[in-house]
Amino acid sequence: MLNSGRTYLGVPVSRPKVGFFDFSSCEGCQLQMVNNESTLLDFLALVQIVNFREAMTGESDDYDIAFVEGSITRPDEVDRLQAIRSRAKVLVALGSCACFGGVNQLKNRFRDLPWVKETVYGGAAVETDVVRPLHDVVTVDLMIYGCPVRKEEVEKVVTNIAIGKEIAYPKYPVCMECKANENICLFDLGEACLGPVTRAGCGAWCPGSRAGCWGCRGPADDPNMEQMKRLMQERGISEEMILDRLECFGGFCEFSDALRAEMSKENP
Amino acid sequence: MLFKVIAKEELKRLFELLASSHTVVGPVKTGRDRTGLPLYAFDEVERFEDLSLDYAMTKIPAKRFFLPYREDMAVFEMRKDDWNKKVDYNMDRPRIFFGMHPCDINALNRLDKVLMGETYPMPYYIAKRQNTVIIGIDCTPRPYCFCRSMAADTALHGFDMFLTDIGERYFAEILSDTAFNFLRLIKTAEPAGEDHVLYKKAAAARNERFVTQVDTTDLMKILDMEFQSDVWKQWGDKCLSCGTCSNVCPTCYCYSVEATVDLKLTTARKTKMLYSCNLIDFAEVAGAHNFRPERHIRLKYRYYHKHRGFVEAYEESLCVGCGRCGESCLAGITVPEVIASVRSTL
Amino acid sequence: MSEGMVEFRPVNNKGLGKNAPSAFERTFKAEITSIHQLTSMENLYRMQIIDPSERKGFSFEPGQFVMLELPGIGEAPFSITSSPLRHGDIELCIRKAGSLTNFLSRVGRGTRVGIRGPLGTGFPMEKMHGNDILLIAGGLGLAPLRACISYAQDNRSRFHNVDIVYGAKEPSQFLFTYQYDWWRADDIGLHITVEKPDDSWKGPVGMTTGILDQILASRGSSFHENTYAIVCGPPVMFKFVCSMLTQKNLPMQKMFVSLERRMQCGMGKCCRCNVGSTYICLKGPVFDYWTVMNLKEAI
Amino acid sequence: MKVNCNVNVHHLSRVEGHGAIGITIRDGKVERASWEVIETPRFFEAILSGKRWENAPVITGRICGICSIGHTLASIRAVENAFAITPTEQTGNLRLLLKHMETLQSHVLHLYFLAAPDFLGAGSVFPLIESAPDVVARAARMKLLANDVCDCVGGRRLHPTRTVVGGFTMLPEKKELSRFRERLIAASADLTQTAELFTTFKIPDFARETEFVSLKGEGAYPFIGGRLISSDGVEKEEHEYRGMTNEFLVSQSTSKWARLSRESYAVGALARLNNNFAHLHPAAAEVASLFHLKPVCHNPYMNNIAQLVECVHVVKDAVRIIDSLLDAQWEEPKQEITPRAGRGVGAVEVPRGILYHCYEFDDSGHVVKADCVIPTGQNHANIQLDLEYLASRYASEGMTDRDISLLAQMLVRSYDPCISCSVH
Ligand SMILES: Cc1cc2nc3c(=O)[nH]c(=O)nc-3n(C[C@H](O)[C@H](O)[C@H](O)COP(=O)(O)OP(=O)(O)OC[C@H]3O[C@@H](n4cnc5c(N)ncnc54)[C@H](O)[C@@H]3O)c2cc1C
Ligand code: SF4
Ligand code: SF4
Ligand code: SF4
Repeated sequence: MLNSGRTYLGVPVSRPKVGFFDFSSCEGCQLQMVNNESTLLDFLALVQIVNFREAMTGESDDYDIAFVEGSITRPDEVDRLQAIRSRAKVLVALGSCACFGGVNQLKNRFRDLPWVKETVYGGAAVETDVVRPLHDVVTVDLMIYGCPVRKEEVEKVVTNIAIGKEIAYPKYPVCMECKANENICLFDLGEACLGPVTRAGCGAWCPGSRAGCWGCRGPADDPNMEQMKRLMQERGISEEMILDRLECFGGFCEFSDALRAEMSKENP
Repeated sequence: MLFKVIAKEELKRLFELLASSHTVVGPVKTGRDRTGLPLYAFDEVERFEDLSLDYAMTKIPAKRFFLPYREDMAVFEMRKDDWNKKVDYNMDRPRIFFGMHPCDINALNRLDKVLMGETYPMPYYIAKRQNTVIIGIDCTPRPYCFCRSMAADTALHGFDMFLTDIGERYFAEILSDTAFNFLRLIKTAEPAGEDHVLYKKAAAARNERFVTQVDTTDLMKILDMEFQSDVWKQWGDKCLSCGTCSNVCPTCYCYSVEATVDLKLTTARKTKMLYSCNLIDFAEVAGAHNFRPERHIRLKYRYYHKHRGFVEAYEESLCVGCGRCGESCLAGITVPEVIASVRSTL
Repeated sequence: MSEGMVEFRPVNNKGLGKNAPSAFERTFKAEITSIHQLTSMENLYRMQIIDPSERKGFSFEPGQFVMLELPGIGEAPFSITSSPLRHGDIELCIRKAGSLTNFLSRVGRGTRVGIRGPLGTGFPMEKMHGNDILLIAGGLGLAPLRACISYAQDNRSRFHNVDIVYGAKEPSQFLFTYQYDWWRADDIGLHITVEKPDDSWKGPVGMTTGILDQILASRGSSFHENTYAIVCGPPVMFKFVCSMLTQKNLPMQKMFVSLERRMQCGMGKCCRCNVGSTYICLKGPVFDYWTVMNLKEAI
Repeated sequence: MKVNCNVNVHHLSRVEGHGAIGITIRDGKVERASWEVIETPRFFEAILSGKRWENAPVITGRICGICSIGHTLASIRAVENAFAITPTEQTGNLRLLLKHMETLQSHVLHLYFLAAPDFLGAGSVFPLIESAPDVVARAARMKLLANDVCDCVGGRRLHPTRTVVGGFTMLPEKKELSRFRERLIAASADLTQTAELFTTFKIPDFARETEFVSLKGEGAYPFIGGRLISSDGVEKEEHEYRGMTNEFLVSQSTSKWARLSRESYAVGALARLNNNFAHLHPAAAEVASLFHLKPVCHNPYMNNIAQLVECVHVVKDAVRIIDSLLDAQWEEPKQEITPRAGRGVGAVEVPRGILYHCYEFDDSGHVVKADCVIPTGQNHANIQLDLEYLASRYASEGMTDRDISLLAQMLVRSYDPCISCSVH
């Protein structure tokens, strides 16, 4: 990685060349980077952007860090991702699509690709595969969770990479941040929330708006899913609603698949 | 102790006088819960009308005005290969707390023991504690309150003035000259015999409303004996390890520290955030060794710290019986039930 | 000030004692004066408190620790491994284990770090005067014991037998090898063992307990009357060692161990190091074995 | 006469999503002029099938990161129409405010970060940070304002959290709204300077007659719901949107195409402006006149200017909305929802043109069938025809391949296409 000429505590600070790449996604996570109005200049001093199709013309195959957004849904995407992997020293999965498949993976639940294609495109020939997160295809070095990602978190990751500090994520769930922000608990309002099992780091974005968490950041370390289900049921929240949230962004697929199977056993 | 009685409209006047020159914090309504009952929180208040002095219980305790959830402990100015550490206790003006219940006052008193004690008193806390004038107010016990069991139902110190509603007037106990000077700003009267009667009546009526009890007899010993009891596992199965109990607890003070560098690389911060012993990495050390890897062990630790260790050190428990943790716990883990379950395994 | 105005009360910042609020975030700035690689994982950092009067005033006991801070990177506890006679010239032996320690392995001489301390309890060396001492270390546990060894060297005449039993996983993991001859020259018995020998290893193989057994066998039956033991290493190790010593009748109050827990403040506030409700940072890290036995979930 | 030309732009940059341009001219004959969309489809319509109504806005908001607010609002409107819910005036105002700010942030992003580099001869906005810092700072300032309002009203600038079927989960603080009012008023200066900057740009002189489709303004410049209109005189109800779009599949694209009275039609700022010029705020109309922009303008490059005009309009209108919100007493943020069987359409003018969401529900409120028609999808055919025309016209004027390539890219960029969105 390029030396920026700067030092931090005497240790040289690198100015990595970074590229932003996108696969099947809404490109919102990249947009969050452009949404950096107030900090964009400092951000650009830390990294050298060599590839960012959404914002610039010109591309380069020489980069240290690849921020990759989106999930993998077509064979050509596999090839492109592998090429990116082979060039990047660090590959960062940016956002829920890249980390878990995101909302795109909801189509996997049908386990019937021809039907899915037929529904949208009629008989036309359209290529599509089962939706996969990046780590299903290549080695991913870092994940930045969220739908969308929080720019503060991306900035922190980039700062840490530049100065060579390790990156750590909260292991605890969203409730911690929610309480610290003094939000009214959604369950007090009679709503559902996945905050107790979802990895924190978003600052309890949704509960802060009195909207329940949908688990876009995936599970916290060792989530108590059994109790989560139990407490939702005790409060009259339907299994379907729990399932809706668990499966929405793909982070909980292990649990949502099990729940779906359980439910279809109950009412086939 | 000095006593005065204050007509209700005079209290409003006092509030307005104080609010004109100070930051005043007090209970306010923030919304309604699913059953239509109001929800309360402490917040800055500018108008007396916004204050809900007859509040039931705030979800979040008063602690955050003394121990903020997040607070910078130090800011470093990074210069070329050198740095300068600046410590600010993050309190630059006095604050008046208008309407704190006895449990919250007692919680501060208990926190004082650790945070303002002999060894390494904590200046961040002291700065806020010393510069907050506390006007206490009596409460109507809720079904889940068990402060009486924890000897925290009345506050004997740790406030400047305490108000009891005796109908038309407030009965005021005055503990500090600050409060005494406040009262010189408004009309007050010496309590008459009738006021004493009314006060005692109010206190008796309040006492009758305590329904939940926790038996603390020999609790220290029992906890030691039941260290390996299976009931902990049962509670542990329910626990979400979400930290809510600690966050809503007026006496939980554990914290974690995070070091960050800003994007410009010119400022670094050491930030403290209130933590919870129920969180998975509370006792995790480098190399991923976790001294308390299981939920029930962490949950148990919270009880041991509060009801055993603290008692050993300070002769009272680190729980004031406000019932908040049980009320907020989504898994329904309440102190009275946990302690009863531990006792009954005898 | 008008009537009814509340006066601001600044926090008393005078005095530097443990009881002054300002002692809480008091950091000494120190400069790293040398870095010495001990193994692939551990470095020895020598640092000096910059301000001369602060440096002079810095005194500690073997077994005590400091919080080492790198602004923006982190802060963590480390046992002081140098001789207590050296005051504000501090040596820390640090293993790469996480965020702070990895960054530390990249800094160079001249780097300025923050030091808070000394903190915690030390080994009661004076109490041991006139006795034999057994120092038993496993792995990185040698770091705090090195301060005891220095103490014993500096006060050699005050102790009878001084023996070190030191075990490492592999021969390449031994710390401070360059000092062994020097220790021996001061009539300190050094008994080292490895779990996994390599081709070049000629010494004993096995756990520290094996060697300890031999030493104890060579001592008379009244060894427990004039011996103190200092044990430092992974929890499993000191559990075995201490129970072995107990079996040989060494009183639990004469065995000292150093406990490791997560720490953020080192000053009895963050609760992270609590065992039961004992703050390891205040009441420890050095405890006698009896106290440890009475701490729930200590080992 | 340009005899041979070969332009191949595989991944068109500074647009949202993946699209490719190809132009081949051999012996003076345009052999190929094509606009290909190679984005991977994500099958949102299938994904929704069987899902409860509550999921629709959350999921479909993720069709597009740039206009997630627009998608969310269209989705909500479709659900509300299906369940026969009429939003309160307060909800309507807050939604429109949110919509305006999305329009502002998206237009500013497009004008400054995506389009302007072409006119200034730069590959991206990054070099401009050094060469024209005040220009970049101005753009950032306007975008920040728009985003801040979105955070405040919608809970989040991207994938809003507070917007739900029935209203909002939470209301902004009036104090904050009045602070934004000040900032919006102050933004006039930035808008004026933006207009001045754009007057210095040379907008290619190019026109091809086409049809423009948008919502029909009835009393106001339209953004959320209402009748549909085309510049060729077609008018329909919102729920008859299929009659407006007539989607069809083509082989060169994973996005569907659309047509109405002619082979293609256009949607977007220029279409809105062409169809609703009379409803523009006077200050916005004034900026339009600065560029001699008046209906019906057939120069697609002028879509940039139409966006600029709309920026002025939404800023002015946002102040009006805030004023009426500040005057009113806050009501409950959200209405109760009772699902029922039925079909609902939500048409919303998002930055790139008219967007339709249509859902059919069963009586328990589960989606039976979903359909989303994206503005860029509707523009694809028009872009294709423009490119063909461009190739045939400019090929004859002795330009280099590079010039043609740039013009073609600028043409496509003028539509501000949102490709991943169109292949949802
Ligand atoms: C009293 C005491 C003395 C110690 N002496 C030494 C020594 O001489 N040499 C040495 O190499 N190590 C020693 N350690 C362990 C050392 O503190 C950890 O290796 C260090 O904290 C790792 O920090 P990190 O930031 O690199 O790791 P991370 O895992 O990134 O840790 C982050 C934070 O967690 C805390 N933490 C993590 N691990 C530990 C741990 N094991 N103990 C306490 N807190 C921890 C720290 O506050 C640290 O800042 C000692 C620990 C204690 C408690
Ligand atoms: S709203 Fe959700 S995240 Fe917040 S405390 Fe309640 S359950 Fe936890
Ligand atoms: S609250 Fe939940 S859904 Fe919302 S951003 Fe955070 S993790 Fe994602
Ligand atoms: S009842 Fe719960 S919240 Fe209240 S003081 Fe006791 S432990 Fe804390």
